[in-house]
Amino acid sequence: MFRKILIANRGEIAARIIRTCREMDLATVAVFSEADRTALHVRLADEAVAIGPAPAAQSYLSIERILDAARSTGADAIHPGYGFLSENAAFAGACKSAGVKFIGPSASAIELMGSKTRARQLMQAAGVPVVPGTSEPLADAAQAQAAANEIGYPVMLKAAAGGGGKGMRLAASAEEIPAALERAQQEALNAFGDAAVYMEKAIVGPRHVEVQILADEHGSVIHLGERECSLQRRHQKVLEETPSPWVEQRPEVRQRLTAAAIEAAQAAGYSNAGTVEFLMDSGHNFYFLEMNTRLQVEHPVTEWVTGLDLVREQIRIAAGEPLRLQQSDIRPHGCAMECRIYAEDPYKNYLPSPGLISRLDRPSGPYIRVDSGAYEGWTVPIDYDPLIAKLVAWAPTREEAIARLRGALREYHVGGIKTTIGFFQGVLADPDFCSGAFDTGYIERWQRTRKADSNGAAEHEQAAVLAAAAHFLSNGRPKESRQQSEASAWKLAGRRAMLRE
Amino acid sequence: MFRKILIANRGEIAARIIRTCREMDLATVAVFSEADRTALHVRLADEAVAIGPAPAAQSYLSIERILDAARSTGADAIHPGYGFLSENAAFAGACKSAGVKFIGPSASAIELMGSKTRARQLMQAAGVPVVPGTSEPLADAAQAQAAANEIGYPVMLKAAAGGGGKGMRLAASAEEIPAALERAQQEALNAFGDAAVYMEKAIVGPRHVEVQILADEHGSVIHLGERECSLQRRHQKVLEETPSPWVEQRPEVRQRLTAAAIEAAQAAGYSNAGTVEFLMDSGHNFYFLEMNTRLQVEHPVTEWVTGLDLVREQIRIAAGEPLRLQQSDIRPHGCAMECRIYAEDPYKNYLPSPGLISRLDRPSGPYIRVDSGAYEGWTVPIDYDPLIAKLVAWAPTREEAIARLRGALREYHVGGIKTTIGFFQGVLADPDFCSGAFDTGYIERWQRTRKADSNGAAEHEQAAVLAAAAHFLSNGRPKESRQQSEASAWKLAGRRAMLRE
Amino acid sequence: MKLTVHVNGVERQLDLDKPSESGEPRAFSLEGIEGHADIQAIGPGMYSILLGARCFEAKIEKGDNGYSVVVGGQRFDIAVRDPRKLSRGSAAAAETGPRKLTAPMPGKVVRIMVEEGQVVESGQGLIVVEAMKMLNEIKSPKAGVVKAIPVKQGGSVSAGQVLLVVE
Amino acid sequence: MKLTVHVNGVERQLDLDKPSESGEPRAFSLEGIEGHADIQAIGPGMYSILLGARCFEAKIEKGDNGYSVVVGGQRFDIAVRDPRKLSRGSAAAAETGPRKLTAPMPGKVVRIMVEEGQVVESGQGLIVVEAMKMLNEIKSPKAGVVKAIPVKQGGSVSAGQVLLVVE
Repeated sequence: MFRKILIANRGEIAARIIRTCREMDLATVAVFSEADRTALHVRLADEAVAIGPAPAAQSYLSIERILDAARSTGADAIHPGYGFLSENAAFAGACKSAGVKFIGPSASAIELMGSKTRARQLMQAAGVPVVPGTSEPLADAAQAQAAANEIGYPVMLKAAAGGGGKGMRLAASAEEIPAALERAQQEALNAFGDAAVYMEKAIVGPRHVEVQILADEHGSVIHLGERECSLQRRHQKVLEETPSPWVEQRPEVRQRLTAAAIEAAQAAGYSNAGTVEFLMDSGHNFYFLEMNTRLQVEHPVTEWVTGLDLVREQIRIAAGEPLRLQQSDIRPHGCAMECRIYAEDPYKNYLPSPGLISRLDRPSGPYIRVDSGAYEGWTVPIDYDPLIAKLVAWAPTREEAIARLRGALREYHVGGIKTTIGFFQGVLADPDFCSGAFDTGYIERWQRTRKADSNGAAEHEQAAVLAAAAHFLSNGRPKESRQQSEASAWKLAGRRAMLRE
Repeated sequence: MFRKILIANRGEIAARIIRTCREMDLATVAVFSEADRTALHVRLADEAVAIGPAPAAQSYLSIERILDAARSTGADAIHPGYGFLSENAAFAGACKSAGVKFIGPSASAIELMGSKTRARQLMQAAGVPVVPGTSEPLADAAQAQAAANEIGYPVMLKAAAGGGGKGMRLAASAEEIPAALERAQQEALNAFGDAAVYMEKAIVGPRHVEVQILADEHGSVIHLGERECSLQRRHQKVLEETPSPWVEQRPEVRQRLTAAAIEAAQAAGYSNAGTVEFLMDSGHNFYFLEMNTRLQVEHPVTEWVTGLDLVREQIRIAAGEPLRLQQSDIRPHGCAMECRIYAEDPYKNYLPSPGLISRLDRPSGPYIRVDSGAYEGWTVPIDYDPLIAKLVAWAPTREEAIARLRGALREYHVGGIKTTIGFFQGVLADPDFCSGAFDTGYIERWQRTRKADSNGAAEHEQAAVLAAAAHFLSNGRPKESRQQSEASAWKLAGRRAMLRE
Repeated sequence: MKLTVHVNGVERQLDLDKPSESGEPRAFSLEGIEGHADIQAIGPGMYSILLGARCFEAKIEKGDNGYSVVVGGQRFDIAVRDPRKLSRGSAAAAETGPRKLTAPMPGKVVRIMVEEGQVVESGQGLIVVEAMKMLNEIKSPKAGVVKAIPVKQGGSVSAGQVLLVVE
Repeated sequence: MKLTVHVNGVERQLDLDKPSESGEPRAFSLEGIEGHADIQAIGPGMYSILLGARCFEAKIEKGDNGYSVVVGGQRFDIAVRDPRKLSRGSAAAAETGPRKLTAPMPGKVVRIMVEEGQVVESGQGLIVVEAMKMLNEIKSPKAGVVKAIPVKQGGSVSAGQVLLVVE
């Protein structure tokens, strides 16, 4: 087993990985950019090393600086989390050369799956169904239009190096191709340092279902069931659950789906934790979408129904241990559901809302879990992804899990910035969502057609008016709420003290 | 099913019950004393009714006021929580007369079990082993000394109406009897409004093991396994876990223990959730101690290994539904452990530490649960029990559960008051505790013999000195920490604003 | 205490008693509806309100034009004014004439798609600001001419900073 | 900046640089040990400290006689003094002479077991205060005579309030 693990990431996932390392009695090293000196993952780690300025390209994406940090602290393994360098084959290779274990699959498996086009070819060869599309990156708009004509509109443009919805654009006609391609390429370049974009046929009304797999370095592969991730906004998952209410009704589909995931992993010579993503159409036909060669944001829902700690399993596998579990040991129980809480304003078209968290009350209680990189008094930086927390609930049934999440959202309060907490309160009260009848287009439709919740609206308005009036009368400053003035008073005091010295 | 439930309690348990009601779509009514207007349970409820001044005897123990509150709000059921009126047969009877369902056993079952002496007689008749002792309350010190001579020292004096360690005193010799009796009677009177005290032989080196049972109103009884509650201070449980590491090694003991618990419940004509407490000696012989005819503080550990929501089960049973589960459906998995976080100063002999919570950072993450009635900015009142939160962790093994709790305690921060968080960090690092070799005397011994944790002490001291110096330099006020001055500034602003009006 | 309150743009007249020394519920009259409210501060900008037995909780933050108040998962934009005090030439400024487009959040200007003096249509994309890895296109609120672009491509902007003026 | 620090009663000499504008780690010298510390405030009384790569977190509260500082689950009583400023006749007052016994926490006086003028022994129970349903007996710190009992049975007391004077 390792002695000291460097976590090449930030935010909630870095905090979450540190928690498991601590439980395994492994020392931890955090790395941080100039924007993150006081971030939670730094607070939780045993050691921390500065790796450069705020822009990720100069810090969290710098292979050299991260390996320097590992060397200077004597870390013998690196956990890459998700995003950043987690699916960078060059990084995995550089770790190996530096004699530091990369906690994830081999560089060659990452490279294979990291190129979406090569992965498609591999899956086709292995008999795993894929969505029709181009196997090579698109050179320009003209070539893209030609390819789209062949495949048939609508088409989806996707970053070849990508994942997580970044660098994805839909084009419904030839006219839309040039703008969509430019945007996709620019986002792909910004997010992954690689502008290559390819094309796939857009499946109409698709569901996004994925399978979690675990593979050791001795050839054993098991799956941990599927996750339903169809609730997406701007091609970004916002809510995930397991089991999929859509697959749950069809045991024979689950059988074929999970078997395909294991075939995919085996074809790639895969080891460690990974996720095989599929699109599923209304006839329950599924198509390989991509394989994420790292821990997934939504791994907690799988953890809860299986009782596993996936980070612990990842570390054990990377240390060369064989899988402790056989497929027959995996007997998921109940339903787990996760809401991704973003620092975005749902009342203003989901504009990012970075800034000072002036107050934080997190829900807890029976079967509620919050994974977060935020704390009260911390300033959410503008430089990174706006995911500030994941709220997860478990229950014996989907209906009860939804009710639990609703209650937890009611108790969740983040002051100072805007978040998507209110958005989820709306979604989880929607009958279509509750019945499980949704696809990846659900949220956009729901946003257009939703009515304001008029339940108790008059009473709520009355209470809101009275509170606002009392607040106005008690501090006489309508333009600044008390908490903000307090926070600034505190900052001011700090600055004054520094000047005084 | 009911429509509206009144929760005749306060603190974490009232908040916890409200959460389940909310999930079941049942309206909730909180009751509150003058000390609790801004308590969390009031904030969470749909409705709230003031029931009198701070002293419990005039509010939370007032049957009349609570039934008035139920009538005025139209509540059709009352959940009593634990403590207060939860084991008061007169209250259960008064609810029945008022046509409001009491969520718990019948008044007669409460009465039977509520008198520890009558319960002992019943258990003896049913063949459940009991600790030798008096069957009647003790009249005076002379009678007590006579009884003790017969039983043999050491003896334990116990409140007949009691529970939870209040009104309990050990006497090792005849000389100690008068003082111990007086104290026990006074505490019994204060806590339960009944000074009656009886006597039992004190088992040397005992373990406290209890069995959770569920019984419906149609005669079915099942058990949900045992809980180990031997970690006690001043006869008050401070840490509970399931399974018991002591019973876990002896499946045949568990078999007999759980069978005895079911016999006890059946003998009492018991319905709803209940707990049968046993003392176990070093030879695994167990003795009936008492039956708690209500939800137990430590019920979350049983919930976590069974996947149940015990409050939901209680409500269903009270609504007349038959048990949904058979004994064979109960298959506990893994280990769950709970730390009771008290507002007490472990560095000052556990003196109560009520006051303003100036800062609250609660742990979360994989398999961590916090049930709490506290929030940042709330003032823990001096009038009630100092339990402010329960921290629970689950893991596949006891060893991992301990490691999880340790990590969570590290992330738990309550500012402004003192708590027992640091105490648990010490206990969970102790080899005897980790090996499961402890009895109810463990904590007192551990306190006497523990060495200061010297792990990294020099580094910690250096960091502490630097932080204190930086703090001193940044605000120049050694006598008042910044948070307290802020909090008072806030209060002051509020007061000033009120005067200004 | 008489107050003028705008709730999501609708004007309401409110009369709310001062807090009493003894903490009794405060009498109020809102658009003719009378009642008593027990309003307790439970934190900065956080209030617990009892209307009879009914419990509510309000969280108040500074909003664009007054307060943003959340009760029961619903958000209300509320402006409170003391009618005895001089109104400070409030709220809705002239919607005609030059329009300043401001940055909706802190970020980086990744692209300026127009030039000063250029004629633009309503809804036309003018400038792209990036924050938290999302590109946000700022569109023209009306047809007109770009009068000024006080920011540079690649520069950082803070929330509320003027990006562009369209007349 | 030279400071005198008492840690759990032991005096230490500390020299700590001012915070720099650029946020560089601050040089320090503690009892001859030199180093650099990056000390960042992360909340009221909460500090994140980097000593080289080693991370520490300190939580500071007002203590009985200075600060109560928790680092890594250990609590330290720390008093900091600027030696250039006049010492205010600090810390340990005369242990002889009259001793005031104060309430260790807010609560209610449920029983007074002695009278004014009564001779008491060291360790003898004098008064019982109840808080949170726990009875706490206050014992005499020394042999002597009860000089004053400024509280009444049944009365409420706040933390630090004088309950009894023994001389």
